[in-house]
Amino acid sequence: MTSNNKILELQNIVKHFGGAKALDGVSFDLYSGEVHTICGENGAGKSTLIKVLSGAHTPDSGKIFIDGNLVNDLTPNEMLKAGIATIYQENTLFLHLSVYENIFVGRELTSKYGRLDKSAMIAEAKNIITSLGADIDVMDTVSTLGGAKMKIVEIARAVGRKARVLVMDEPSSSFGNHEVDLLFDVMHRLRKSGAGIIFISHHLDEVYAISDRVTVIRDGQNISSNAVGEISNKQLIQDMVGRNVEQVYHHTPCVKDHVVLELKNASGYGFNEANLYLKKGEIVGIAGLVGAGRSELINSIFGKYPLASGQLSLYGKSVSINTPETGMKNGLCLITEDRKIDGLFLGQSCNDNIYVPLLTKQKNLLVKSQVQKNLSNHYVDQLSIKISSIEQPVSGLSGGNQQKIILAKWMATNPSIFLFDEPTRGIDVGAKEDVYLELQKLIESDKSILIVSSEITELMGLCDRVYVMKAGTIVNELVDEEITEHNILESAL
Amino acid sequence: MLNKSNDLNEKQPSKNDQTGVIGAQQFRQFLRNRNTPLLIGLLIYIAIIALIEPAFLSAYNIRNVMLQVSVAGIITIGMTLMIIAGQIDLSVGFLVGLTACIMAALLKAGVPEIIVAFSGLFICISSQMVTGLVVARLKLEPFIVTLGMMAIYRGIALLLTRGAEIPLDRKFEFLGRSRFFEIPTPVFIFIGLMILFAFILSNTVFGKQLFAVGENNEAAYLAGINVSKFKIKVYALHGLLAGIAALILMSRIGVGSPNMASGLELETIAAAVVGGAALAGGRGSIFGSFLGVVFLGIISNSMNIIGVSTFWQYIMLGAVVIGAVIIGGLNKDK
Amino acid sequence: MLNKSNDLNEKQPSKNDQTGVIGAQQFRQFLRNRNTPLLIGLLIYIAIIALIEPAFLSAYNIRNVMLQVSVAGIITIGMTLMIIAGQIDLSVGFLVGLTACIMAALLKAGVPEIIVAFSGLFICISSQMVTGLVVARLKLEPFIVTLGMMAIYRGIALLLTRGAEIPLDRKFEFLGRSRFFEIPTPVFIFIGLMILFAFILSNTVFGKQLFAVGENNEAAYLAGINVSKFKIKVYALHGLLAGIAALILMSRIGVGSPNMASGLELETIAAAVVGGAALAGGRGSIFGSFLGVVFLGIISNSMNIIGVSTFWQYIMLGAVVIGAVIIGGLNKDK
Amino acid sequence: LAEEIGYVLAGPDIYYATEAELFQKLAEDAGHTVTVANSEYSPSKELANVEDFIARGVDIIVLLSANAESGTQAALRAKEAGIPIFFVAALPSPAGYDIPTGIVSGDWIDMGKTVGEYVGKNHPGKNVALLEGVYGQGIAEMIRKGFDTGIANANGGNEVVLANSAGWNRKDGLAVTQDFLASSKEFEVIYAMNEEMMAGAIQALEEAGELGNYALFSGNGKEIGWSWMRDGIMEATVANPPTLEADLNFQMVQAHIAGIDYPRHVYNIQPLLTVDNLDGAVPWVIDDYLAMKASGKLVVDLFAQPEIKSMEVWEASGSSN
Ligand SMILES: Nc1ncnc2c1ncn2[C@@H]1O[C@H](COP(=O)(O)OP(=O)(O)OP(=O)(O)O)[C@@H](O)[C@H]1O
Ligand SMILES: Nc1ncnc2c1ncn2[C@@H]1O[C@H](COP(=O)(O)OP(=O)(O)OP(=O)(O)O)[C@@H](O)[C@H]1O
Ligand SMILES: [Mg+2]
Ligand SMILES: [Mg+2]
Repeated sequence: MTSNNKILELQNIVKHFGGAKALDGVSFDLYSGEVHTICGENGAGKSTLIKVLSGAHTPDSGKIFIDGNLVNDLTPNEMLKAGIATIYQENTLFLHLSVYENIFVGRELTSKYGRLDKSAMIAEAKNIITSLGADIDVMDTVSTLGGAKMKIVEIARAVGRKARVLVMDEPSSSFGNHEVDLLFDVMHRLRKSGAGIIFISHHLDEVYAISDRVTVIRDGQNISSNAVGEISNKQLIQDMVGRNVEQVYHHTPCVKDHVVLELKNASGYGFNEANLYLKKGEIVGIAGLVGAGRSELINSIFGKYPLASGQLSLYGKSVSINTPETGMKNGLCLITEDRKIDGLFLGQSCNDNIYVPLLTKQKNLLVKSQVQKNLSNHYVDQLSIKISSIEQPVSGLSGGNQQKIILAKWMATNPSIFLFDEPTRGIDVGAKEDVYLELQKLIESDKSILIVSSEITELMGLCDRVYVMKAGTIVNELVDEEITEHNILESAL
Repeated sequence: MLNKSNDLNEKQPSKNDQTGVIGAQQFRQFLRNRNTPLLIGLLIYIAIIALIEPAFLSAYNIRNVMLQVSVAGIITIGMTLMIIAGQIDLSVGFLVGLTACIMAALLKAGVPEIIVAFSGLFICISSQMVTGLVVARLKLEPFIVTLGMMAIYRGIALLLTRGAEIPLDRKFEFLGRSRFFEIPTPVFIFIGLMILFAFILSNTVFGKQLFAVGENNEAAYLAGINVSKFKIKVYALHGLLAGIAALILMSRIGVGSPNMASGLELETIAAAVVGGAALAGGRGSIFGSFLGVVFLGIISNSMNIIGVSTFWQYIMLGAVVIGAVIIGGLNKDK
Repeated sequence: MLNKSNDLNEKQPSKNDQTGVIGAQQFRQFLRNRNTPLLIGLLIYIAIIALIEPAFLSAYNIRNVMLQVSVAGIITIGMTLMIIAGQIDLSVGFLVGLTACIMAALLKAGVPEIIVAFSGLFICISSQMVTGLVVARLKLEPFIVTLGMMAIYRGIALLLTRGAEIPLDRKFEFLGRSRFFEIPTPVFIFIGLMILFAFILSNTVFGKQLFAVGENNEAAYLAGINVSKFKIKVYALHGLLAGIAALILMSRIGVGSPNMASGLELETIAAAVVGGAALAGGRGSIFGSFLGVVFLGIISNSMNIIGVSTFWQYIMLGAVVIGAVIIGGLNKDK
Repeated sequence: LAEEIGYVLAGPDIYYATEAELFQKLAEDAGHTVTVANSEYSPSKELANVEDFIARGVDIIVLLSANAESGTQAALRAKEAGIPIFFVAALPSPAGYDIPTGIVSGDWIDMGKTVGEYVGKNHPGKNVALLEGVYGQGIAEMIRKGFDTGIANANGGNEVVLANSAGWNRKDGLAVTQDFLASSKEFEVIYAMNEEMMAGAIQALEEAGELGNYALFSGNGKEIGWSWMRDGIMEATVANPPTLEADLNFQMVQAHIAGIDYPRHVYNIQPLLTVDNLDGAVPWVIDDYLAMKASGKLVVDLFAQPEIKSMEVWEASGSSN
């Protein structure tokens, strides 16, 4: 489908943040009708590159051509006008505004005398949402939607601009298979109509399924650029992380016989009559479609929301956990779905971020800074977090590295039960391997893990058992060999 | 009129926007509206005061209260825009004072009224634009920048007047003292501006973008809105409204004095917040602010009318402000 | 002392934390420090005033300035804690006034000094805890709640005193008027509290949690911090500091009067922000606030010393506040 | 003849509070009702308070204005509404001198002149530091004008080397005096326009170990000033008791209600007080004042006061140095 019509070209883009170089002369181009994917490990500079393209960041040097013409005024406004629409990695929605208002922000439709034409906007918004195959009321306020639906609204907003270039920075990281399929449909349609698409994803199967070309960048430099058929999975990973990753999933079962966590007939906000258990040394997955209530379930176990009814027991003793504080006291930890909203202290240093949960656990009123630093450095090494110094504010880290800071912060509290909500969201393959190795070490030291993931291969590769949720209820339980994509999807749909 | 602009400004999700049927549905919407508890509270308050002292509802006093409220009311419109845009302005009280002093000095020097009036508007608009420029371009906190501006305006006004008042000698009486159909001109202007801005907020691109910019600067910028230019525009509008308020206030009191509007900044912020505006930006309504400014504005009048020591008015004021935001907060959760 | 607490409170990235060598590295760190431009600005200002009028740097005047600054300084410590926690307090000025009025009334009624002092602290702590409770539990904006509280304190104080002052008749002089080694007691208390809180902020669990809560409420809650209890604790500490300030101020002036500390709320907020605190929460330092409060505090004194009209002090104040935040903002971007 | 009276007070201040309290007491004893509203020094609030009383339909308004010009505008509204309005402890703007129904005011020019002449005579050649009141009311300006005239009349060669507003209050009196002491200007006389500011000044001197090295003068003659004079700390003050002023004001209102002719404008009684004539000083404390009156030691008669026919024009003087 790729034409010979080059719509976009970036030449030698350089971008620094303070002293750190994020882009070191990256070049990139895009033809009409093409899906061109950018791959690279966390912090490679993918998001920075597309932010330069969208006008969000001003490059230090380098040139951008559209249809062969040099672009001088690099602002979001100009780039949008030039037909480049971007879906950013992090949410850029207006939570208090309705879906249709979000879709039309910055390009509101008016009728006579500059008066807003609400009915036209509502009608068109409905069309776009329907064409995306989504079930969202355009009058709803965005804050009432879950993470995946928000992403769909962002996609709708970009698609609605009828842009010639659509840039998508990890649009699928909060999606399940169903949503990914819908997304691909849309991408195919746009491609057919002649638009060019820049796609970023850490899911290599997605990359192979949709791309025409793959460009790999590492440490802010071009590494390779190939048609998708000409590069093997292994080579792609090698290009990205600079080493061989033989086996991503490392799972040797270590299940012991005691049940450490059990939920009986538990109902709460977003789920009902849930029964589940978790054994010492076990990794149990929770699968389901977006909006199935998985997040609510594990948030409630940790104490973020109270249980409406039912019973939670730890080590055979019934407990009542109504706040995260008591959750932690009972040896639990929760890694939440949205790191920006409720995971990180963006303005604070990595060092301070990692230490926060430990503050509530320590008896001593004083904090020894050397102890704190040693601890941070330990986890930075162990999880290969890419930072210039532990005193760097986390706001300047790439998405994947931010996620690792969160992992570090909870590992440091040494809980016995880990509750993970999409723990590897946005993490690159190489780093995923690090994380999975850590999980293995955790179960080997008798920790137990409950993991919510929309990535079925991840659940297949990691879990001893998987519960499948559908519309707030646990509908199936799969063990060992039963954990297959087919079985999971069959119960979830 | 009330119910109309009420609907116009509603930012809550409401799925029935298209329906035109008046009846049960409208009534249910009315009950769900954030401004409803405030409106009910205000009516109860008025009823109680009127029971104690019927003169409170005399035509004279209603006119009197509306007149007293109109200056704060006009500034509250501007403050509501500012707050929705995520801004705040502590300088407006002394800016109004300074502008009035300058206008009074010009009048004294024999400059024609019409030129004086336009100079006043010009001063307010341009000062606010400078503040807006500093805040928007340098990404500074408006709270602290406008606090600094407040001190500067105050200093200039004091230096200019040497602490005294400058009398107008009966010039410039039209704006503050004339009436149409028994209704004082300032009240006309106040209500007219309220309706105009209620319309602007819900029916124009400017209005929509105001909420977007206030809620999420960064996202608005990425959506192609020139955020700093937009903010400067909001400051300019706020300045224009402050200028109109300065003209009316000066005309009403008959003097230009540095302190003549001090305290108005906090009163108008309180009125907007009582009316449902969120200081974090992205939320607020003109009708809510109207209720807020009327509620706060009648407190002092009602205390005087029922003959209670004025010191009670502070306690009443504090109670109304806190009560309103508590009730607003409870309502929000539902 | 200055340089020490400077390091203690530094929240900027710095790669060379481990090294203990004093020299070039330390100097480079000092240049990168957010407080450095402010410190340099302050020194330049002092130098200019001293050139115009050498008496500005006389031992008498330095003691004099420190004494004048100490009440605002103590409140600024509390305000800095509040701002770091993402809070703000507009009520503190009138709370101090009200507390002083109540204490003066108790003294007049013959209650022993020590009991009066403890009642004063109790009033401040408990009032602030009530405000904190309302703000934290009902998730309301502190700006507006404390604005309401300000009106209430003001009203109560005015009702209590009927608008006049209550003299202490030379009771309670120790705190405000005594000296040790030629240094007035309030200055000792002020500096002591600054050092204490600089230490608390950077070396204790409370200090670390303060920054976490201020930066991201929700994440702090999920990290096991009981956020509303924590906030109430911050309000209580702020109340305690306000109580100490009230004791000193009352003792110094020798009367309890409703307005005796009005305006202090804005002055202390300005001082903290000039010193690098961010109203959005999560940022601030005690040393920065110290520089801020001293800078703002010497403006009026320096104007009086060089014999410039007091009206100029407002302009100077505004210029310093805006200048400081502009320079702070430029520095941030690098 | 019970009347409803609206009393508009300039702001929270001990002087004003005393005025209102005694007036209210006298009026209520006479069967009237009095509602006191406080303007907090704000011109718009003052106007609103007057308007509210008009709306309420009171029979008489007493205005203690902090703002000469805007107070006059407010008075005009009352007059237009046909409600008699009396000024107390304040003057209208010179141009609006005819608007109020009646006026009792301090003779501020004379207060300043009295002190100025005393200083010129007893401390010739000495430099003076002034703690002035709030600028803009006209009061501080007139006292200053009188003081300048006084030292000129006495021809002692005195000069005012430092002058600043200390806002009528003790806190600013303290800070401004501290700053004066730190400045390199030489002075040996301090004149604070009221006792509150003087209290601050005395404290500053005490702390600097300088008490006794300066000749001190204040205004208004509050009791605390009497004790300073007895202790030899202060030399003199000019009495301007709010009690007496309120009494004159009340008598004027009573005369108006009764339809009797009365002098439209009188001054408060303002003798120079020194340690030698403290026996006859008029108390501020209301009970003491009433007791003194009851004992016959004090006779206050509106009709014995000379009627004033015109007022001085004053110039704003805030930045005089
Ligand atoms: N605002 C910023 N301030 C400072 N440094 C930044 C900022 N944004 C990005 N960086 C740095 O630039 C580099 C590239 O980051 P970028 O976000 O582009 O990575 P990425 O390839 O998108 O990674 P990920 O897959 O984790 O999203 C990283 O080292 C990051 O720390
Ligand atoms: N703040 C909210 N207000 C109203 N409804 C919500 C809110 N958050 C989530 N929901 C709804 O609760 C249900 C469960 O959503 P949730 O996102 O937890 O599911 P999930 O299985 O974790 O899927 P996801 O992968 O999207 O996280 C959905 O129907 C969602 O729309
Ligand atoms: Mg990225
Ligand atoms: Mg989820």
